[in-house]
Amino acid sequence: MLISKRTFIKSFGALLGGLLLFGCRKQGEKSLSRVRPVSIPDIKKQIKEAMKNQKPLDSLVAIPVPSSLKAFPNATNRFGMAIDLDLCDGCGECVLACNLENNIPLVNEYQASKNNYMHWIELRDQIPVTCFHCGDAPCEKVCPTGAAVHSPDGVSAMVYARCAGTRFCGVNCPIKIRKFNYVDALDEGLQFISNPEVPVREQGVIEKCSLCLHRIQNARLKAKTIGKEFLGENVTTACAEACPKGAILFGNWLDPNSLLYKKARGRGVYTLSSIAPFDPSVVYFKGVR
Amino acid sequence: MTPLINALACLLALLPASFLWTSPRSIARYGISQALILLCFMLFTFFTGDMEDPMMEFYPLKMWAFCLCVSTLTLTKKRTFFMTLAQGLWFWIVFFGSLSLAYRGEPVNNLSMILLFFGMIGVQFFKQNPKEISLGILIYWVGIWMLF
Amino acid sequence: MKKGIFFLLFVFMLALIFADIFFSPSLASNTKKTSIPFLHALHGDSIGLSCEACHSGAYTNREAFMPSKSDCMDCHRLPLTESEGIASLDSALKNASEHPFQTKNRLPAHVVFHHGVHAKANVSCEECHSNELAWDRGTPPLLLMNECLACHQGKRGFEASATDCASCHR
Amino acid sequence: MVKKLFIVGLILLIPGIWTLFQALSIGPASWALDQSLFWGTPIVNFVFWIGLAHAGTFLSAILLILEVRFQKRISLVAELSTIAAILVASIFPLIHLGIVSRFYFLIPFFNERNIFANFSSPLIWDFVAIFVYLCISIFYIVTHLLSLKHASLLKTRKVLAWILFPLVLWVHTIVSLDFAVTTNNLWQGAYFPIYFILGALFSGLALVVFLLEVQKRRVRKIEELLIAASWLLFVFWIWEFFQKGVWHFEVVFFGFVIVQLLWIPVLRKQKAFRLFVSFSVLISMWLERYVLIIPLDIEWLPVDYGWFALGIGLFLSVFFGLYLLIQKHNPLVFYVSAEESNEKYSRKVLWGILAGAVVFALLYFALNYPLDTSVPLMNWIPVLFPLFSLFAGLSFFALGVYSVVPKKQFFLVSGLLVLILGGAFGAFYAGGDTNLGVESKIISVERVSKNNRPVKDLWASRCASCHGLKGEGNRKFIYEFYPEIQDLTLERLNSQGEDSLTQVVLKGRAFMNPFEGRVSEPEARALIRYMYQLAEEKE
Repeated sequence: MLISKRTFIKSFGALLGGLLLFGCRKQGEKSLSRVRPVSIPDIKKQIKEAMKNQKPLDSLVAIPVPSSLKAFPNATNRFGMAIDLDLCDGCGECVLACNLENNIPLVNEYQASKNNYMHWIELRDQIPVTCFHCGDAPCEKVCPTGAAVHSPDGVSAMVYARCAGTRFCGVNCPIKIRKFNYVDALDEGLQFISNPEVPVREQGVIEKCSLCLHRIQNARLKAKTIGKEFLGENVTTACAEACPKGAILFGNWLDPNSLLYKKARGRGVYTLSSIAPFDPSVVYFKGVR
Repeated sequence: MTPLINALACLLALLPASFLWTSPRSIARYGISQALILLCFMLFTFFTGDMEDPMMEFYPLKMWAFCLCVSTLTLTKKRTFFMTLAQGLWFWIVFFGSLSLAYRGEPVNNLSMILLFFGMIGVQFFKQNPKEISLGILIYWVGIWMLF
Repeated sequence: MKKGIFFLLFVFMLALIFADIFFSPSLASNTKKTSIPFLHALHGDSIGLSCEACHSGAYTNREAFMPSKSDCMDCHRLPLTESEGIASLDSALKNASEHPFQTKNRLPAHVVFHHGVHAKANVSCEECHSNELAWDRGTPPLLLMNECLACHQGKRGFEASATDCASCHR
Repeated sequence: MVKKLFIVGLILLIPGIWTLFQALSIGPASWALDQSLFWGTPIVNFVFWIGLAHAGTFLSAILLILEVRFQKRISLVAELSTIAAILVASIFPLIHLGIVSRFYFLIPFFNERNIFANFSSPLIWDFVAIFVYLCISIFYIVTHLLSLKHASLLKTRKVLAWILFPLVLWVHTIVSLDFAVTTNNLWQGAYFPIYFILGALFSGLALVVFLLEVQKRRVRKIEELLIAASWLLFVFWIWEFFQKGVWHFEVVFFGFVIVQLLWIPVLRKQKAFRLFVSFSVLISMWLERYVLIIPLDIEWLPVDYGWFALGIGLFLSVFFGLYLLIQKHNPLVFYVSAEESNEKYSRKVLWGILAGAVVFALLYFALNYPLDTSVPLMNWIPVLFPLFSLFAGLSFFALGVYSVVPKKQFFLVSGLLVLILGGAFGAFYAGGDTNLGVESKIISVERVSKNNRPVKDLWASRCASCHGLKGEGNRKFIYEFYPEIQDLTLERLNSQGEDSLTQVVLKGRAFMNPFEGRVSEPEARALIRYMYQLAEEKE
């Protein structure tokens, strides 16, 4: 035996002791975490803070009006949004509405200091930027577990129960709009559950704009119980509903009766330059074509 | 990259191939000569190719692999083995390079990979090395280089 | 050699079976015990009642709903039979709270299931909830994602339906 | 020296395990990351350590195939370093996961819920390739140790070396693809596979120089290889500059300039200097990965520093722990090699197993590809080759070991392994319990809703159990238990009037219970109108 029993026991004991010591330390920290009730003013405050540190915006480039998806050529729906930049003044009402609709957690002071807000809509140069629901989404391609998937409706969905948190999608998103859930918001008392329809995401998953998927699902189910084909009537997203200027439009790019489809006529359709190759479903309207 | 420059690259790659393994050298010197050859290919690509084209990213590596392939024809010992390895390297560069480019929407040229793969199997059947067969293999490689 | 291979195969099968039993989803019931002795078998087709008579949302709503006390009392205001247990039933009903039947939803928060849509597609309650006798035995339905999926893929005699994640998950 | 380093390893493990504990309990927030930097220092360390794992196989397996003479003297140290480095490397991506317990989602095996891993993602290729690489490296070192006693195992060793040769390059190629397939233009590059392989070999060689110095040995050829690799890598750095305009002086200085000092014979003879060069290379290669993955300046947290303690501590304790264990068993094992043996597999066995492996890989493909045809065919190849290698490697290894080890021992160990494998398969098949999420609601009772429900549905759920779906009365129920039921004729309804009938619904009468609180007033009114409609239909 080259290593004596005594040395072994000594080193092993030191290892165990160190472990226990630091284990206790951690326990102490956990019990100290403050639990405070979150209210709407808190959310408003954090949105204001986030608006102060806006990330820079890529340049806008013109793209054609979105048409049917390459992956689902026979689908009748492709939901999307348009943000009218001629009307939008960057007030941030959409961010608040999104937060309340989707139970988006607040972040703690440390994360806030690093500008790590969880908001699904960000304002960059006063322009709302959210997930563009790319038809050829780079994030979905690299998700190893299949948690990021495209629905035939054109929504780039996240199946949170399937997300293992490899964050490859976040890495591969050209505009880094995907948000990683660094803290357990429920545990730290940072969660305000205002909408029971939307499940609260657990710590360690990537979250992002779902195009108010729950509203789409509910409306579809309602239409189905009546036996009607669902083309996205009577649905709108929370941000579109809340916009005081009516600058955000939700609709179906493939339905000629959809308001979005009609309004796109003659308008200049733009998107961010880094998103342009990926066939976005959410676009900007600016000027006339 | 125009066919003319592609052909020029082919000639450039053939140039060092004949005297790569002639004089006995140390491992370090072999490494340095390989590195310098690769550097030449990179400079050639940089000055003649369109650097915006993603296909240029592994062009000098393909030249290098092609050069190594051709240089194995001058070997006397274990020629088949090194031929397989060199073609394997070429295949490797093309396959994994194309795989990563496919994610950027670049078209994948399957035929060159298939030809290289069959080349790797094919050379197993030419254990002896008469001049005609060497020439045939050389033409096969040049064909892959020029056409695909 | 041959013996050894059979031994390895045997060990493999054994491990497979034990792991399957150990990791299978739990069958534990989520229904709180109530003081009311209730049998589905007595309330079903024999007296011409549909599931909807008590679970008022079963054919139209997202949730099927549990009956409240007043739902029971709609009929049970009168002594309905002369059988022996009726006295204890009456007293249990009298003392019951307004919401005597409480059961925890086994459906996770991130899953959408609409009873009405499935009823509309002519899927009977028994397809998923097994039969009323099983309910009375205390066996709750074992609704797993692969069961949903098998049906949606068209393997259970119904027309194939949506199988993309976003139609049922949020 | 060996013992000292083992103890150093154990001591470093104390802060290392603290780091691990912090990282697992706090999650990814415990190291430097933000909402635009999603991959941080654990991935840097992963790429670094998996690179170090390559030299072992390179110096042992590849040089065995190339029949290089100095291979025999250093092969065991090299193989041991591979095992230890893979173990260290595999820890980092696991910790890095947001939800560590869901790591098994990355295994490309259908689970009970019919979900399958996404084959377009290089992480799946990564998982498979590294797992197979670890397995075959273990087979390889076990055959090495056994071959000292049983020379007949040398043929197994040679076959395993042939399998490892492409596999080891495969692993780092796949790691490079993790970056090359992204939309980040600093990570894009079709030259990445070769670039990463060279980097991995370079750092691995430097590690072996250090490990040999510990044994007070020196292999000059490795120093030459180090110089050769430094030049090749230098050329790649120039190419990267051409491509992206990125140039990292510190990486080039530590990784190229300092290595060139090995040309000077006076310096080269110094042990301290050789160690200095080896560490300089390791630092350079770590920095290379760091500047690639984290291009911006970020503020490090304690856990970022802790990874060093964890990585180095675990490597030293595993490597030297195994070293001491092997040395205790056979003190000369690191200096001797097996006798020569010219035994070869019969063609039948060789081609049989290889054909079996091909069939295994193709079967896997044929069974799984039809279930998700959206993934391009090309993306399957990175997984199929490791699966082929796993089957072939396992078969050759089992065959070789079976022939030399006592039968009882063989079946005991393989029985244990099969038990674990079967357990894992069974667990996947069963699927585990459903994750109910934070809130699992209590199923509610229907209340009066603000929206008026469709009257037909309301009638069916609230009235039909007594009055019948068409107002004809539920005979089975009513005529058996209730004394009478009013016939809903048009004449009778007209005599009551809509208002009073609505009040009957809400307040109840005779045998009818009040529905107030369950049915709203407009709904009740609608029900009455529906009743009229039914009565009209009847007449």
